[in-house]
Amino acid sequence: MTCEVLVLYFAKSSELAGIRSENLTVPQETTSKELWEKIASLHPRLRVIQDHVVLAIRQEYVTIGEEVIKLRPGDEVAVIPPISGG
Amino acid sequence: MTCEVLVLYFAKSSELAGIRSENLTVPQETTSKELWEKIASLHPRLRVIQDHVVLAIRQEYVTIGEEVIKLRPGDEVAVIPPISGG
Amino acid sequence: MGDNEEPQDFIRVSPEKLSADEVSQLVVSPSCGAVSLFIGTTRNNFEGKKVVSLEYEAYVPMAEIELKKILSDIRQKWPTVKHIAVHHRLGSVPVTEASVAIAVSSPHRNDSLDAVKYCINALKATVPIWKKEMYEEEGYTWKENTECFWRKKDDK
Amino acid sequence: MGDNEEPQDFIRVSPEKLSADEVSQLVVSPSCGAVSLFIGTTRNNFEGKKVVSLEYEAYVPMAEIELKKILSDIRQKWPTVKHIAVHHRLGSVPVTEASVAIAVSSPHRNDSLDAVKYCINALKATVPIWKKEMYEEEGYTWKENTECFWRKKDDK
Repeated sequence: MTCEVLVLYFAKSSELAGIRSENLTVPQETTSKELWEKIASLHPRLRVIQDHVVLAIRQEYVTIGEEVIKLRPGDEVAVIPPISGG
Repeated sequence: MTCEVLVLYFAKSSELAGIRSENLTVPQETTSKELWEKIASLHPRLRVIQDHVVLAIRQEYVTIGEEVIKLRPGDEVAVIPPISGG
Repeated sequence: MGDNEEPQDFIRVSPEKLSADEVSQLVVSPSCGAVSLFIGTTRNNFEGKKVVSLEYEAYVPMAEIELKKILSDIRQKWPTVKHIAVHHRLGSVPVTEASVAIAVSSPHRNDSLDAVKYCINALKATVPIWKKEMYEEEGYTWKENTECFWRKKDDK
Repeated sequence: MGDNEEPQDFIRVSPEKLSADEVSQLVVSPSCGAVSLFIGTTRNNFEGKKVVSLEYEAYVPMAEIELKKILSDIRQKWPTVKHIAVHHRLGSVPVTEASVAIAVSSPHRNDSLDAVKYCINALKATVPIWKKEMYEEEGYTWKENTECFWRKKDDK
């Protein structure tokens, strides 16, 4: 089972991907690592931030690992490079 | 040897003394305790703050005690009740 | 006592210019004797390079959620804190202008002083906002807060 | 770097109204990323009594000297602190208005945050300024800071 989610890119991840957002079809049940691999295979330049990136799923942080994620159509998935607010 | 100094009263000490300033003739060499006794004998209502008052001589704090103070004509002596700035 | 005022949170992440008076006036309260503030401003230099501005962007709805979590943590840690305002500017912020303004009111000063410090530290650690430093010579750098746990440890 | 700016001290003890923007603008510096502020305001209550205003008076020239000593101590303790502004209002200060406004700039935030806290604590302990609390019902009380070492220990 797959679904379409909205992937958002910010700051350095947006520069590397060359876009700010896109719709992607992904498995409804996956791990954050598999999700990252899918995104990075589409935008190989994102590999340079591989060791210091996290995702946000429905606006909640998820570190890249084996945690199982359930996705629903229309969910927001954001690629979050190290933050620098303040 | 005596000299005339300007004694300043603030806040509660001014209310108790009933004045804000006055010229007083005092010994040129004295202790802060003797100086306080002189002031308090002139304004007996100041006794109510006796245990929580300090002086300022030439705008420097001096606690009431046996320390010898040298005074010159025109020096400022202030009676300083507990402070409450801020 | 006029103290039935409910504690209020004011959060804004937008391109508007920031003002110390504005955040201060938002939080001032008749039942409080203290307002503590922190203003983050753009510095003109970084490691010998001349900086002309910082360019901010944010994942705005998530930034607001993360800020709400911080404000909720503050209210747990310092229950006497009354109002809290956090304004973060987006877009280009020239040297000496403010990128972030935080104000906290409390009846007594230590609570708001400590809460402001906690707030700016937590903001830097968790709120999805990014800045790039624009240099006079040329080029820029995406900054990474040392408080961000997923940044590479060997980076500056 | 434009960083040849000399550190400056701004001290004012006068009846003028206080403004967070004014002290903030006095200390902001191109070489600093942080401005921390503390604003002390009049509370509407004390131990169940309704307060309408605080009335301040000062031994002005000595207050300025004592404030200079505090600022000099801050510069010893936090050598990176850039500018410091301390404004204290005199006369009647109604509820929610500011009696004291302190602003400190520094390249990085911890120095100015810690310096502001030190400054207000030291001000309360050593600067010859007095306030009486004016009550709605009637009467008033001369206040005594707990930080003042010569106050009677058993007083509030």
